[in-house]
Amino acid sequence: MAAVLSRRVLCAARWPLVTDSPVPTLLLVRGKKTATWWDEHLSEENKDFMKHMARVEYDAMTASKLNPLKDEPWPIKPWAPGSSRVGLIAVKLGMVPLWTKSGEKHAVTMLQVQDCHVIKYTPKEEYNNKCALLTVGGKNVSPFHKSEEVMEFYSEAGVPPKQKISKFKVSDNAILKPGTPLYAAHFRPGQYVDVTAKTIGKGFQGVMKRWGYSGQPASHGQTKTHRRPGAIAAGNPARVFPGTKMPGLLGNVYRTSYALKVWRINTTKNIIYVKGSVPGHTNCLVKVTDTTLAVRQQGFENLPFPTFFADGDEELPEDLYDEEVFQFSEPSVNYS
Amino acid sequence: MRLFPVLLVAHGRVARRMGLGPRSRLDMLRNLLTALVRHERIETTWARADELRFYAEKIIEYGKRGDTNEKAMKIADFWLTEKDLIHKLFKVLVPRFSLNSGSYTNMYHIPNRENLDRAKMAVIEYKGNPFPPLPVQKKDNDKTLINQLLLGYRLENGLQRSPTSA
Amino acid sequence: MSLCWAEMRCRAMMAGICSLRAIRGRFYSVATATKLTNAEISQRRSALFEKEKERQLSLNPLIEKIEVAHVGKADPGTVFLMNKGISTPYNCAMHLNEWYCAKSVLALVDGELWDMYKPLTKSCKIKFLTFKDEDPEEVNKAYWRSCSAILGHVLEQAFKDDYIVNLVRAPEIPVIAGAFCYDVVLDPKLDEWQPTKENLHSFTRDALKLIRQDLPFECLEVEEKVARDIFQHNPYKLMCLEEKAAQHPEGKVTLHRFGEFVDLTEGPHIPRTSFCMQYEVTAAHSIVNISTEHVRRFQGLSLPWHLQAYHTVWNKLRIRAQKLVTETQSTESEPAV
Amino acid sequence: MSAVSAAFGTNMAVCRRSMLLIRYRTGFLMPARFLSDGEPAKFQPPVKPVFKDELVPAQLQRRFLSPEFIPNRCRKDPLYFKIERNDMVKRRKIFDIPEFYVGSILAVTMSDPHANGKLHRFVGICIQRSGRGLGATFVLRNVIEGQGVEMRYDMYSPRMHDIQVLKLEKRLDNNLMYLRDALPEYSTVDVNMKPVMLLDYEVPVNSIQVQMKPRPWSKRWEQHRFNIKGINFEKYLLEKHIKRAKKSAKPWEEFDMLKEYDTTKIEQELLQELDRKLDKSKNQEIGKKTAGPNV
Repeated sequence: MAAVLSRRVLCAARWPLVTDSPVPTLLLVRGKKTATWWDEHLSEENKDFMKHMARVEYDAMTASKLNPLKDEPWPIKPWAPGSSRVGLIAVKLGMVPLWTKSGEKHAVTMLQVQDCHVIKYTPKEEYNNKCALLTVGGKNVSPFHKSEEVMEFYSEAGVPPKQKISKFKVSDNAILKPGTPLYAAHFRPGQYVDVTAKTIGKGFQGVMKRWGYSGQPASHGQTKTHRRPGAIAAGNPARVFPGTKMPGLLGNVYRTSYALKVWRINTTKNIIYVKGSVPGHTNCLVKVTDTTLAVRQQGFENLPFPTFFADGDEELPEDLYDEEVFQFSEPSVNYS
Repeated sequence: MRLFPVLLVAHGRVARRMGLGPRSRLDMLRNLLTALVRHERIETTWARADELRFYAEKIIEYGKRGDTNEKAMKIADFWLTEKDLIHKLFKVLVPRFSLNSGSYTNMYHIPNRENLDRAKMAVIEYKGNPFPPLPVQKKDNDKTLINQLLLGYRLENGLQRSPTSA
Repeated sequence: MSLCWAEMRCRAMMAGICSLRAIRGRFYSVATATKLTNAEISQRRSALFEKEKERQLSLNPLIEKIEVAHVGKADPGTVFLMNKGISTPYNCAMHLNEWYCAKSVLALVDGELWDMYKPLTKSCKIKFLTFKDEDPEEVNKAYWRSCSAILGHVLEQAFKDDYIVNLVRAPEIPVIAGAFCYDVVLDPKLDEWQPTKENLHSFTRDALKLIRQDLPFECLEVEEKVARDIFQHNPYKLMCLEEKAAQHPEGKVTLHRFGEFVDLTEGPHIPRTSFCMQYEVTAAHSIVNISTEHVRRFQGLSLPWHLQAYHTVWNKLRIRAQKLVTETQSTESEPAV
Repeated sequence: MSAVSAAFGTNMAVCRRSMLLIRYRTGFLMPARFLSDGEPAKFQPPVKPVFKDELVPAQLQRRFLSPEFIPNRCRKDPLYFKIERNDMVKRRKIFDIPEFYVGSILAVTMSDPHANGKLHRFVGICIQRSGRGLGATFVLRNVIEGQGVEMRYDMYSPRMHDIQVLKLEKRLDNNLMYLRDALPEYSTVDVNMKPVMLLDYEVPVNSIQVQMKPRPWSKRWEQHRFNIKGINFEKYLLEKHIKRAKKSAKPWEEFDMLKEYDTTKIEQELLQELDRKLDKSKNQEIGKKTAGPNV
C-alpha cells in the first residue's frame, strides 16, 4: 500500500524539484475501491446467466433434499409425553371464508410454507443445558445481496439463503438433520397451533387507538379535550406509575395468536388453513408451532414425529380436511 | 411516496404525495408532461421525473388508440395544457413509437441541484428525440476479462446441457 | 510541453538502488557453488538483469528529446516532450491525469503494443489501453500473462531449498478457458507429492504478498548470449531461448522482471503487480503426454481491481478454474461463440 | 340464525298463487319464507328457466365472467387467487350459479334449519353484488306486505340450493342500493313470478329512472362518487344541494391513469381457464345435466 501511496504522491507533486531529496507533499487522493456489487462489471447476458444459474442451483439444492434419507445419520425417535416438535416458517397469503358441515361460515387464514428448511442444530450443551435448538429458515432469497459470511452459514446446511430464520426449542428426541425440508403436512387438521409474527406498524398513536380509552365528550364545554387520556395519576403518590398507559408507538412488535385450529391442509401447495386471523400484514413471514396451551394439546401423539418426511411411507391426498369442514365437492347442506 | 417493496406491501402506497393535494399533484404533473411533450427532454427533480414517467408512457399508449378515439382525445386534452401539442402527440410521437410497445422514455440521474436545497435531479426524455444523446455509463460488453471468463463458463454449461436436452 | 522532470527524478532514485544491487550481484557471482538454491539462482538472474540494464542505459549518455502525441477520446492531440530512451508511457500518463495512471494497462505506440514501463525510443503516437475498452483482448492477454508470471515467481520461491524447481514455460491460455497456468518440473524427489488444498492456499498467500508489494514489471531486450548467461541453470528456458532468438531478426530476446523474478516472455505485461486484486492458485495437474519428465501444470484465477467480482460470481469462476486447461481446448470453444 | 321466524296461519286456497306472507317484527331483516300448500317437495327440483334451453347456441356464444373471479388490484400472491379459484370451480361443478346482473330478478332457495321443510325460497331484485372470491355475496330486495326485505346471500355457501333467474336484465347502475329510498313499487316483485324468456342475444338494459321518496335519503345519492344515473335528480334537489354535491366532486380522478385498473386481459385468461376446468366437469356429468353451468 505504501508503494501505491508514494506513486500517488508522485502524481500529485507538480512543482519543479530542486533538490534530490524528495519531500513528499501529501495530497489526499481517493484510494482504490474495495467494494463492489454483484453485477457492476457484468454484461447483460452474463447477468442474466448468473441469475439463471442461481435458480438452477436452488432447484438442485431443493430437489436433492426432497428425498433426504431420514435414517441416514440421525435416527428417528418415537414420540414421548412432553416432547416438543420443531415449528415452521410460513408466508401469510390472506384470508378466505370456509364453511363447516353444519353450514356455518368461518374466516380462515392461508399460510403457505415456502422452501422451509432446517438450517442448524444446536445441541443442548451449547445452548442452555435444558433443550436443543433448531434454526429454521423460510423463503429463498437472491444470493447476490448476501455477504460471504452469511452465505457460508447457509452453505453448511446446503440450502439456499433464506429471508427469515428463526429458532425453535425442541426436545432431544425431535431433533432434525440440518438441510431437512419441512412441509405443511407437519401439521394435521384438527390440531391447534400458535402463530407468531410482527404486527402491522401503526406509528405513534393516541390512547384511544392504542389502549381503547373512551376519550371525552365532543361537546358540553370540552376545550381541547376530546381524545386525551384524562388523569394519569393521583395526588397521593404524587407521581406517575411506571407502565401507565400513554400514547406511543403502536404495532410493529412480535405478537402471538394462541391455539388456532388447523381446519385444512393443502399438501401439494403446502398451505395451512388456520382459523381466525394471525398477526402481521399479507405476505409477511410468520412462525407456526404446536400450541403451548396444555388444554389444546390432545392428540399430539398422533402427529408425524419428529416431522413429516416426503419420502416416508405415508401417502397423503392433495387436501386434508378436518371432520367438520364442508368440502366443496360435496352436495349442498340439507337440514332435513 | 414510493417506498421500498417491503414497506409497499405493508402500506399499499403507490404514488408520492406532492403539492397541496391530489388535484395539485396532477396539475403539476400536467404542466411537466406538457413541457416534456413540447421539448422532448426536460430536467426536473428526480421524484417528479419518476412520477411523471408513468404518465408520459401512458399518454403514448392512449395516443396509439388514434385521434378518433374519444377517451384518447379526452385524456390528451386534459394532460396537454397547450393545445397545439395534441396534434404533435398524435402525429409525431405516436408514429415514432408505433413499433415499440412500452418503454418510451429514458430517465437519467444528474448531479444534485446547486441550489440551497441540493435536490436530487434527473433528466427525462422521450426516446428518439432530436437532441444529441446524453453520455451514460454503459454496461460492459462481453469482451472484458470477467465477462470473457463468464462467457467461457456459459458456453461450457451450454455445451453440457445441450446433449442432455437433445 | 515542459521538461520531463519526473522521470529524471525516477532515474536518479533507481540509479541508487541499482548500484546497491550490482554490488550484491557481484558478491553472489563470486560465490557460485556447484549447486545453487532456488533463491540464489533468482537473485543471480536479477543481478545480471540489472547489470545489463545499466549497461544499456549507459550506451547513450546524451538525453535526446522526442515528441509523443496522445491519441484518445478524452485528451486528443496532447503532445508531450519526452526523453528518448528514458521516458515511458507511464510518464506520459502522469502528465495527463490520475485516471490514466491508474487505469492504463498497456500503451499502443504507433500501433505496437508497449509496456507501460518500457522506455520510448522515438517520436510517436501513443494510446492507452484499459480493461474497459471496447475490445480489450490484448489487455486481457497481457493480464493473463502477468498472472502466470506471478504464479511462476511464487512456485520458484515457495519450495524449500532442498528441492530444485525448474520452470518450463507459461503457455498462452486464452482467457475464455477460465484459468492461467504455469508448467513446472519439480525435483524428482517430489514425484509422488500431490499438493493439498492447504498447499495451494499457501501459494495463494505468497502471491497475494507479491501483489501487496506492488512490484513494477520491467522490460529489457538483450542479446542471446546475455540471456544464456541469465538462464544457465534452467535447461528448459535455454531451449526456449534458442527458439526465440532464431525467430528474431537480430537474435535478441525480450526479458521481463518484477521483484527478483526474471522470465523469458514476449510481453507485454501489466505495469504493476498491484493491478491484481483477487488472486487464487486453484489447482495443480500432472500433464501426462510429456513422457520423459513429470511436468505439472499449476493453475490460477485472478481479477484486477478494475473488474472485481462479487463473491458469488467469484466462487463460480474459482470452481471452474480447477479444471485442467489446455491451449487446444480454447480453440475449439471459440468457433462456438 | 338467532331470531325465530314467526309463521302465521296457512290459508289453504284453491289457487296455487295464494300464499302466506310472513312479516318480521324483529329489528333486522330476516329470511322470509313462502309456503305453498305446506309441502316441501314442491321446492325441491331446480326448475330450469325456459329461455335457457331454447337459446342454447346464443347462451354459449355470450361469454360472461362472474365478477368475483377477477382479483383485486393488490399485492397478494397470485397463488392465493388460484387456490381460491380452484375451490370456487369445485363448488360450481356441484352447484350451478347462473349468469345474472344487478337489476335481475332472482329466486333463491337455501336450506334453513328453522324453516318449515328446511328449505326457504326468496324472490327479489338483485340490488348489489359485492365481495370477491369465495366470499362473494349478492343482495336481493323485495317488498312484502308493504315491508321492505333485503337478503344477503353468500354465493358459495353450502346452504345454497338453487339460484333461479326469473328475469335477466341490467340497469343503468351497478348498485341499486338507492331503491331503499325509492317508492316501494320499484322494488316490489311478484313472489310467484314466472320466468321471463330472454329473446335477445344481448342482455337488455332497463333504463328506467325511479321515483324517489322525498328527501332526506339514507345517503346523498346525488354525490358524484355514487355516479347514479337511475334517478332524475332535478326533480328532488334544490340549487344548494346541487352546488354542495359539485363541491365534493373530483373530476380529475378519471384522468389519473394511475387509478385505472384494466382487467380485460385478466378476464380473457380467466375465461379460458374456467372453460377448460368446467368443460371437464361437464363431460363427467353428461347425462345428469342438460345445460352446462354458466360461468
